[in-house]
Amino acid sequence: MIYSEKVMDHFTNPRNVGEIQDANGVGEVGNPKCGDIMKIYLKVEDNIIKDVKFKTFGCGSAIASSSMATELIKGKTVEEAWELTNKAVAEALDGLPPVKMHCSVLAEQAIHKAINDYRKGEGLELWDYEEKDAHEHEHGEE
Amino acid sequence: MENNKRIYMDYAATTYTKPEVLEEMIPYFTQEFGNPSSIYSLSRGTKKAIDLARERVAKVINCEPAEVFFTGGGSEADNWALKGIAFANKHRGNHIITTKIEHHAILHACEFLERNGFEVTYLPVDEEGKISIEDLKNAITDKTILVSIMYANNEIGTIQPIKEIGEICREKRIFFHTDAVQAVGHEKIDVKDMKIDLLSMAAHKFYGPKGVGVLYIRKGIRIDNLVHGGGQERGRRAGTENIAGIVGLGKAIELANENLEKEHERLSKLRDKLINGLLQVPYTRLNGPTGKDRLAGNVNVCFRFIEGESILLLLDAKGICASSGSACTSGSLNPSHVLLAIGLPHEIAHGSLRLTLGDRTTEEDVDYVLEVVPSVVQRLREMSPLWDDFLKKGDK
Amino acid sequence: MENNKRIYMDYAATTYTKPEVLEEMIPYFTQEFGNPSSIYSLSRGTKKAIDLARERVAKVINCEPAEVFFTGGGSEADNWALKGIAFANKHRGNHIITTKIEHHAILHACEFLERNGFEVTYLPVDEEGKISIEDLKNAITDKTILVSIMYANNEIGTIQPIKEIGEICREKRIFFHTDAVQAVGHEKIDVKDMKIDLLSMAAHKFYGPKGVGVLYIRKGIRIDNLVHGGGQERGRRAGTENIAGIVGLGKAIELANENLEKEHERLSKLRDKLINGLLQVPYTRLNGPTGKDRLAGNVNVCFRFIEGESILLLLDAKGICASSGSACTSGSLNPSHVLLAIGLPHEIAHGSLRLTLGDRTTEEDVDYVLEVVPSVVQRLREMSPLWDDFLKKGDK
Ligand SMILES: Cc1ncc(COP(=O)(O)O)c(C=O)c1O
Ligand SMILES: Cc1ncc(COP(=O)(O)O)c(C=O)c1O
Ligand code: FES
Ligand code: FES
Repeated sequence: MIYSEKVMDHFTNPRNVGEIQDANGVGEVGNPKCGDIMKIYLKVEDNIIKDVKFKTFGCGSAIASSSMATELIKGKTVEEAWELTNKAVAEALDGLPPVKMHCSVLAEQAIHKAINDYRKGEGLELWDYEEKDAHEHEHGEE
Repeated sequence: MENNKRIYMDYAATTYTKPEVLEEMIPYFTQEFGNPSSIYSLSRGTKKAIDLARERVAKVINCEPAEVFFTGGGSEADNWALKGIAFANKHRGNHIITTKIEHHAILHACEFLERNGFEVTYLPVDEEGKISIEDLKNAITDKTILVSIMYANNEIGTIQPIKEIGEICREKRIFFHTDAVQAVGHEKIDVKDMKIDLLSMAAHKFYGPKGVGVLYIRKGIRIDNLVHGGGQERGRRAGTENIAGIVGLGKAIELANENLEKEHERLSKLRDKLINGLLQVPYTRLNGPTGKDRLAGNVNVCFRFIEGESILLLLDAKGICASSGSACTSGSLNPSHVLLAIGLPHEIAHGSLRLTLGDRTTEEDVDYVLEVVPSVVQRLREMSPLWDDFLKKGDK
Repeated sequence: MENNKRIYMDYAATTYTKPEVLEEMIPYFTQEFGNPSSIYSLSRGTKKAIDLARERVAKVINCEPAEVFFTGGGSEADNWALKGIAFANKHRGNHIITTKIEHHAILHACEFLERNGFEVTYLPVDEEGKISIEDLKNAITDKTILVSIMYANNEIGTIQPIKEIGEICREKRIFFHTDAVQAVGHEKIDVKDMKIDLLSMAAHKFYGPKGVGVLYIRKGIRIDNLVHGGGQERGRRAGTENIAGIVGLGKAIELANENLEKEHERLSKLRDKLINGLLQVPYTRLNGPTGKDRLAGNVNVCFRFIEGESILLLLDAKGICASSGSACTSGSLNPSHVLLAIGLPHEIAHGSLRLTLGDRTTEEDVDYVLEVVPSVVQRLREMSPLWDDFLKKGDK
């Protein structure tokens, strides 16, 4: 598979890596068994995502997706951040190989989880979201 | 890529074709192109060239030239051995024994046979990747027609006790095939002494061209064709001969054999230096055995808390070509079946790095890799939530 | 060999590789050798090269690049089409229709399938080698899963009504495979328009290298692998890609296509001149059709009272490379199954001569052959007791 230059850029120089000590929303998705875990930290103030950081265990596109997704939601309202789809992440990266699309799904889900974690902390009602299966792995075989 | 350095450490995936090999091939494209099945004198040269290649192969593995059959590669040879023996001997039984760590060319051919009336036992391996002779003996039933066990593993370099296996099979009158794609040209092989009935090889693993291989078939063995058709290869493998490819394979195996012992020693030393250096990185384990039981050019380690593909990408940015698991499976997202078979948990298996050395590998290359890898691992660990957790909570 | 003349008139057996083709292949042996399944940048060039070759093929036969699968040659492609469709669709039926004049790669694959539970109808052909559409329609049953009919015959050059066949099969929802090994690069082919589901080709029949071919498989068709293993060719044909070979095939098909119509016209004229000249020899017949229904480069005649091999040997002594029947069967002593299928009695079929023309064939070559052949025939007839008998008793 060949990654786009954008993917390689976000992979080799990832933005927003790290933790936020006083985060008020944290979401973790994935499973080490599957070779991918993504953890997103949010600092929300006045309904705005003031800061966002990530830690990811995974392949190049998982790391690039985390980096791109955090960039895309930084400074946005919580509602806007909620609307971020995996497709938008992939498009912002100039595309991902088909076998790697699920890496961008992880990013979408991690953000949803982090936002709901924030809403829970604020005593707000949780938003519903459809759990996409991040592991509809396409294989080379068959 | 910094200062355009390029260090190829993926010789087990494929090698370049040696210039001497290519040179011998060239005339067979444009001048000596006569179909060897033809009767006119133009094809005499191509017939002779194929005969010579056959003799060169026979000499290296100690068989008769008439027992050498050229194929379109290693996977074809593996598929032919399995399906050809299975279909031709189904009146004798429908049971096949292989291992859990074979190449996919064997494993997927076995699955095809399972869908078509055959039963397959997949022998487990120990933590170094070796099968147990006891397990093999216990697996044999009176329906067993074929044992297929790889000579050397492509991921972790484990060399199996081929001669012992061969003796057991010969005694029980069961055909013994070995996928020697990783071993030919690198290990001394004697099919007579080791009692091997069928053996696969691929030229592009020993500095020959891609798209050509060999299946050695001991005289008198009943086997169906995989490719039916014209009378080429004594009626056993149809298709106009890939003359240039066959010539290249012959030259390459001869060259590899001339230099085998010296190169084995040189690579083993580099390998061990590389292994020892990599094991200095904390939370790193070696996969596969040490010493003579390991292919001379094979290094395979797991770095905990990080994932293989991201290691490869960062290494590539530093000019280092490596692989994680086998090249053939890197399109898939499952961790290597070989690493799982030696008992690694999924999350550790995901962090594997294979570096395979070859004839252009120098000590400086090894030093450079040892300089680059630790910082790459460090960088990825710093991004990894698993590493965080580990630092905070320690190992459970 | 007198004055070292050498006239190659066996292009249907195999062609030389064009220098432009070889030139494009060379870098992929020694420099651009990275395994295309790998992730590092070294392999990007090889991936691209394979993609380009795939596009070139797709353009020429009017399919999608994703429908092009590279194989180790024409025979492998034929075997894959037949066995792959048969095994994957046996739940739908076990009946296959083909013809009596297919290449052995098809016929022997069919025999293998017959030994493994399938039934095969071999359609007869008329005296020119054509099948009858009525016969085809009548042969179809509700168990028919596959029709395999060659595009153009390798011995007598007959071109079948492919589009008509395709339409019938599509309508009946039966897969249609055509062995186009002799046609690709020489005839205009449009798999969409002709409703072809699978098509085989081999590079060495259109000035590409030997040992590489293509099976076109229409999207959505259920087919088993012939070679199982790694994920190459979207999981359908395992084995490290023969990059140089694939590049050569791509370049060769592009070149052939650029020049197709002109060369077709040029060769047809030379062919007709040669045929007309040969038919001046008494008791000689043309095998196969004339005009557009015959491959532009194919000439096949039978000289009564003499035997093919001896003709070839005497022609070879005069520097002419030709064949009798197909090269692939020349190891066997049976007269060509194709010549028998068009109704020739054995003794006449034995006296066949195939001369196939190609891009280096000139009018002088044709003139030279027309000068040599009659004396060769004469000489052999003078030695032949059949000729004696005939002269004495006349034809019965
Ligand atoms: C019609 C036809 N089919 C199949 C083949 C087999 O091709 P290959 O010899 O490249 O395997 C040939 C040529 O020998 C042929 O002429
Ligand atoms: C052990 C083993 N068997 C079989 C193969 C298949 O060989 P090829 O890719 O040449 O078909 C390989 C290499 O990919 C291998 O390493
Ligand atoms: S994280 Fe699983 S493949 Fe990208
Ligand atoms: S006469 Fe020699 S083959 Fe029959």
